Amino acid sequence: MLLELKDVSLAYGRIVALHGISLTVDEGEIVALIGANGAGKSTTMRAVSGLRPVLKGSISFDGQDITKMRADLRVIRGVSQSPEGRGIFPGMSVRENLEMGAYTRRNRPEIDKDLERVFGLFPRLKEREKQSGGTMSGGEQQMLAVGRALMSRPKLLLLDEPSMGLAPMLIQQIFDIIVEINQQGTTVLLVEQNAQQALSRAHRAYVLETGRIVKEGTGAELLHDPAVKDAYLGVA
Amino acid sequence: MNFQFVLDNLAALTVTGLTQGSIYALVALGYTLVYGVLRLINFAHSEVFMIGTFTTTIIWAALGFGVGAAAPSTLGVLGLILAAVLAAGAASGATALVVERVAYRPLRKRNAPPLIFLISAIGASVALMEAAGAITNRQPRGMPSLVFPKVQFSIFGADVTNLQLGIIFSALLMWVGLDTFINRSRLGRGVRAVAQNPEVAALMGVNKDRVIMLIFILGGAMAGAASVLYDVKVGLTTYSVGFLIGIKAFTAAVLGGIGNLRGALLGGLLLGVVENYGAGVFGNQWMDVVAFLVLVVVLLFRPNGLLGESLGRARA
Amino acid sequence: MVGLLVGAAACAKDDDGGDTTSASSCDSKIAFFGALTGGNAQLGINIRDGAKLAVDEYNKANANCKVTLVEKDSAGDPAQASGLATSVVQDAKILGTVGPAFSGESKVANPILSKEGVVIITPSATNPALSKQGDKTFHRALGNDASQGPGAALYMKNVMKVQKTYVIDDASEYGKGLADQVKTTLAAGVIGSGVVKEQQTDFGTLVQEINKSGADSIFWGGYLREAAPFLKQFREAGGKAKFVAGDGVKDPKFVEGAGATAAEGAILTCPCVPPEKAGGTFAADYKTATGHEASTYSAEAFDAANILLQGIKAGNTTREKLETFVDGYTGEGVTTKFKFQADGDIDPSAVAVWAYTVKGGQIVALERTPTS
Amino acid sequence: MLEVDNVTIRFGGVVALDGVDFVVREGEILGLIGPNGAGKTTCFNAITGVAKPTKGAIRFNGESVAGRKRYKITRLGIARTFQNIRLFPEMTALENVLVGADARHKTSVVGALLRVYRVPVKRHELAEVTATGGLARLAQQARRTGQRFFGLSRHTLEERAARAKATELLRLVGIDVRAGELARNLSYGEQRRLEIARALATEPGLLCLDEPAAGFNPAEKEELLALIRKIRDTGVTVLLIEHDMRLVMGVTDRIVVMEFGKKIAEGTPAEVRENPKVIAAYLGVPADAA
Amino acid sequence: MNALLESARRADERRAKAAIGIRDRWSSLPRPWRIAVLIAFIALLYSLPGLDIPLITTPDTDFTSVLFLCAVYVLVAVGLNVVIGLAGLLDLGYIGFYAVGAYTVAILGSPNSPVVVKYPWIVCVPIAIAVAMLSGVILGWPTLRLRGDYLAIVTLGFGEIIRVFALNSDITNGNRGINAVPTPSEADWPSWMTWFPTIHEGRPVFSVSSVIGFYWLALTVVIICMLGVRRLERSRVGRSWLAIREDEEAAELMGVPTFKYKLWAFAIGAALGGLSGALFFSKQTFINAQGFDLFTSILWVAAVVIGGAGNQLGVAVGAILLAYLPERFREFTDYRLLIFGVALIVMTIFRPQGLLPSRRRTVELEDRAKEAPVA
Repeated sequence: MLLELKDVSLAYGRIVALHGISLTVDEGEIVALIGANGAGKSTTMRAVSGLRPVLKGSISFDGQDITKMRADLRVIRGVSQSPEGRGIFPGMSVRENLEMGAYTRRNRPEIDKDLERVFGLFPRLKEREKQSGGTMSGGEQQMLAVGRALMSRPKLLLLDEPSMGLAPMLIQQIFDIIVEINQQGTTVLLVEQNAQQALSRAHRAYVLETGRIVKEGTGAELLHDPAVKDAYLGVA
Repeated sequence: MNFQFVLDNLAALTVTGLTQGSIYALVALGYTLVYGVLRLINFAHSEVFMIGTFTTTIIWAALGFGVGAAAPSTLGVLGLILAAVLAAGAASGATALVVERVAYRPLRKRNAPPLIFLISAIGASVALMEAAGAITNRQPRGMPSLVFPKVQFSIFGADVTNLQLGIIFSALLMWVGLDTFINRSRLGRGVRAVAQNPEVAALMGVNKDRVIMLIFILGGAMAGAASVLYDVKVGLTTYSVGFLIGIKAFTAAVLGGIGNLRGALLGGLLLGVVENYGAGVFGNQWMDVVAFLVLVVVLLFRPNGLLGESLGRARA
Repeated sequence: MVGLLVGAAACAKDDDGGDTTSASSCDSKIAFFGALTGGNAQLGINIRDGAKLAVDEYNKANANCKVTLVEKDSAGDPAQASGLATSVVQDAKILGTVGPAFSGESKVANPILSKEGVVIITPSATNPALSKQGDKTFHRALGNDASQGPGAALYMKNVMKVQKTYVIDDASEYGKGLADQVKTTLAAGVIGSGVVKEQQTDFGTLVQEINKSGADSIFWGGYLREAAPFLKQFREAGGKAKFVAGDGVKDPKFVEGAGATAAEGAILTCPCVPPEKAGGTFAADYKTATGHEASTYSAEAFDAANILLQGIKAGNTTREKLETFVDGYTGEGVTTKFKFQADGDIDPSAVAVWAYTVKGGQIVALERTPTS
Repeated sequence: MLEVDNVTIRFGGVVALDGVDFVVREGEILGLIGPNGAGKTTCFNAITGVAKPTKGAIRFNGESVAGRKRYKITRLGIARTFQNIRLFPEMTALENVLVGADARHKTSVVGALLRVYRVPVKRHELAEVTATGGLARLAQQARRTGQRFFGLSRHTLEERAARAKATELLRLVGIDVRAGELARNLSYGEQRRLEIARALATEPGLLCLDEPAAGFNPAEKEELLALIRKIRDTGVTVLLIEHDMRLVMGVTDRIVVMEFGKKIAEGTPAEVRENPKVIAAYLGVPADAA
Repeated sequence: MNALLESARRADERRAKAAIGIRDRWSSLPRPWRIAVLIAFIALLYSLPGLDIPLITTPDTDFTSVLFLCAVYVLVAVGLNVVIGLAGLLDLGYIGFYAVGAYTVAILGSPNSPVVVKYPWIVCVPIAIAVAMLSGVILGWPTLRLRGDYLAIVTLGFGEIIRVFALNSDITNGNRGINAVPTPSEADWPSWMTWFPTIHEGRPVFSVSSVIGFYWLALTVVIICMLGVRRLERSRVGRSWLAIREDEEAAELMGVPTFKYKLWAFAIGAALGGLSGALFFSKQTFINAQGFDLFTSILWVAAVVIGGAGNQLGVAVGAILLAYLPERFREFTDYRLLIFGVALIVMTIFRPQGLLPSRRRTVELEDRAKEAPVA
């Protein structure tokens, strides 16, 4: 088991956003978290990457308890997140953004190799290497965010809404790349609003509602679950 | 009002202004770095500068060049200045770091609101200044005459001395060094990342605490270097020397666009020149008024300063 | 309820506030009023020690009827001065003050002291306006700035024989007043003038201008904080003109700040008498009593205290009587021959302006400046 | 009632809204849907004056919104809630609503300080404005006979009326028992409701709700549904951004669908549900269709 | 070390909670009781000069003068609290308004000012308040659009400009200053209180040597102003200020004319600052540019925040400490600012909410501390 959350609760101020979430991600999996806006998907991600202190419960990664570990140290352990809203550094060029992804690494040849790998996955980024991150279109920024997260050579890649704001063509593309990354050996935990896409690509998925996990199963099971259809498609 | 005087001496006033402005610019870098990353006016930075001015006198005295000592050879002078830059840079950097540790870090740990940081900063500033005042008995301290201004060349009728050249050149050199470090090195990239988006920077593996330590040390070292230039130029320091220069340097940082290294340089030089013109027109005693009025006017038309905010972001 | 408490308050004050005739002659006090702390403490300490010496000597001679010296530390801050003055007033045993030491605090404290008849003899506040405030108990044991200016100018003209003087002031009342008087006295000898600002540190432009003007001398109306860096920068830039300044610069810190080389030969005037030139055994006594050399204003403070003490000795143990005594006082002190005018200023003939110079890093007295 | 006329908004190089066109009719509930990042919230921002349209016009009851100060737009009669709750956390629930109610008040700063400007109170109003007991009741009795002469200060009158109104609104959204609690201490759901009450206190003609049901469980969503209907029934037109399809389909009269800053469809819920473009955009193309 | 700090902090938090408990009990008292206690407390304040309480009375300097200074500083703090505590605008140059008020009285009333017209004190003071208020509007109009930190530096500049102006302008007599600043005369004293001067040894109430009249005057003004500010606080005005402080954009979208209210806060703060300056220098009778330095201004801000910004009682306590402690412990004069600086740091670490915090801030700070990122 690569990642395990046990009974994790988390609050913003006095508002409890997660009520005891427990989930696991195995090595080599793509696991999706789906649910409505405000259900706690992104909050779960923030708990895993360490951006938010948890109130209760524990998180272990790769056999180690990381509940109280600082976010930057988790990156060194192999957790890398492409945050919600992409979080591109607007004042840095595309290349600098990618270099930021490799901030914790020192081995120059390896980094250069990974740069080539990312440019291979996203040829668009190669074209825009010198452009500043803030001036890129939404789709390009999304590619950059994913590429940047890959630059740290993560064991676990956290993707928060990778399809947000993308045209259907691009959504296809980005999910293809996610699968490709996964096949190259990176475990993926995915938060997605586009339930259809997410469930059809994921090995397993959890459904969140108001800070609780209400359902879990394989992607295919959930994709055909009438309750899920009802919640997401508005059709019973 | 004496516009004729300014027109007649425009070049001379510009050169003296640039000299003064170079020192402002170096001190402004410290404000800008800290503000860029922490959104915090480090009020105690003026005292970091003050510590540098005293360190310089101490190191010179320790090397046998107390007040009134005859200046050594040119090479010796350069050596003394270099030693002072190293010592003052280290002392100021260390002071800045102590301020960060004692006055700011505990508050950051508690996620205190900005106003509280400001009060703590004021406290640190007062404490440092008064401690220096108590130690020096509130008396000014002089230093040896090291550089004797000699006119090197004239430009548009302004005599430029070796002292002025040296100060402007050293300041530019320091600035280029810092700018290169921030924009080209890995650590510098980390600083910019934290400034632009601290959360995402953490997701990239940047240790925010270490970045904060780094910027306090860098800003402090710049103030230390500035304090040596100040000492060479003015030859006298007191415990309260930082207050006015600090306010001017902060004004310069805001003028150029706080959080912006290029802005600090531009703001510092511009402030130095403009207040010299203003002093020429209205009289010396109105110099500070001119400086502040320029700030207000600039902010009214460019609310984010001349070059805009944000560390390392080269946008208009 | 409020009224009742107030009544009590008023009664409490009665004990020491009202009439003073009943006070016996042997528990009189005089007060020192000035800075013992803060940035200007050194002058205040000089004055306090001078006054203390006088009181100690008096008490030794009159062991059966001692006078107490009360110390009121104003830190030189006018805002603190009013409360202190009020507390002086309320202690009916305090008949007179040595001080207030500085002009700023004097402007606040003198009206309060004077209104209740406390005799003021300042050994150091030289602002000419102080004697024009209408404070009837005010006396000044030395010349004011108005007497210093002509003294300095005459010294420049007649002794130093300078031809072309550049006059600089700092726009302060003290500095500008001094500079204006020098300008008036030197008249055509002034070839240029400039203004510096408080805490100015860079005098590049000014230095260039003076050097261009070909001045053979500079008169500085201002304080040492600006004078020291100015002179340093001026000498470093190769300026040769002689430097003359008033008592605002006469301090060892000026020499330290400017550097002994730069300061060498600078002429500093002061309406104060060099302690070592003071009459009698003052300088030696002071050294014995305090362990260090007498310095600026110590001798004046000694004289001021002595005038008050002589009055008390003569049985003038109320404020009114002491005031009458001091007003009519004529006598020789260690600094000069005292006689006060109606406005409290010392008689012009008694004003002693001295010229000092910097020699080998020390400020040494030269001579009394000419009076015409 | 509200016309959004060919509105385009650009931020730097990014086009957030691209020629959006729609109208909100008096008395209806209009749904605004689309995937995240489609420009719905930007649309709200344009309507309430937070974002300035690069091109196009927005008119409310025939009056152009452009160039008006934000608070004046509110006073025209447009109120909103926020996607990320933006209450005044250190103020009590009641105070939050009072801030909204103040939009309709006329007491000046001097008036609030001196409280001398007297407004004659009519007999039937007295009962309403002097809800507090004790001294006020005595004063009320004294005034019964001579209210024309004494009256109440405008401050007092408005303050009491506002309190009455605020309490009523809190009751409407169902959190009146929490009136004295600081907003930050309310639960998530209560905060969402408080935002609605605060917006209603400004007496809007048009209420813009930005994802009011985010984070709600089904039961809470049901209650919200009822609340929105109730609000509409009091005569307030509602513009609603929502993700929960069931909620949208259940409560709205018409729906506008957006994607990439463009309007891609408009119609009744039934029409929209059948629209293939909407299905593709909003529900996502099934992987196997590619 | 850390454990020690932690335990000290916890003990302090308990004390803070106890203080809040007292306040709760206080607000649950019946209204007549509260009024009675308040009146007794105010009577105590009025009679302080005569009580000569040991330990509290200042040994070296006149106690009534110190009380007067305290009252003036409280007035300053009340005004500054409107700007900082209520509206959330950081004003570092508040002393500028203080100076404007003081100089207006001096210039219009002193026989030694360069202006020819002479008005009695009672006329000068309202003019001084109006002029200070106007200066607040003039400063605020262009600058209140600026962001918080920029506002701080611009106000700092304003304070310095006023000082330099006072130092160099002819109308202020430059650094020479103006003496004989008018004081309230016996003629201003209501005739029905003629019994009053007789109890004070025949000295006029407002004479340089009898400070008690000034103290009572200042105290009365303070009480009136505090009540006035309280009225504003508890009206739509105070609510709007609070809303602006919390979330300016949301406030504006809820119909609050934010700029107008910020300007009002500035103007009211300026008026109170001007009034306190006028009061202080009426007693001082001499005014020059000394005493208007930025340093004092910054200390005032510190006192307000340390006392507990937003809570009138808190800021009053902060101001009193700032005025009283240096006078009481004169033996530490040389080190008092050093001690003050260290105290500021310690306070911000242990009591960021201030000595007497407003309840809102206490909760806010607790929650913020909980939300601090993982160490």
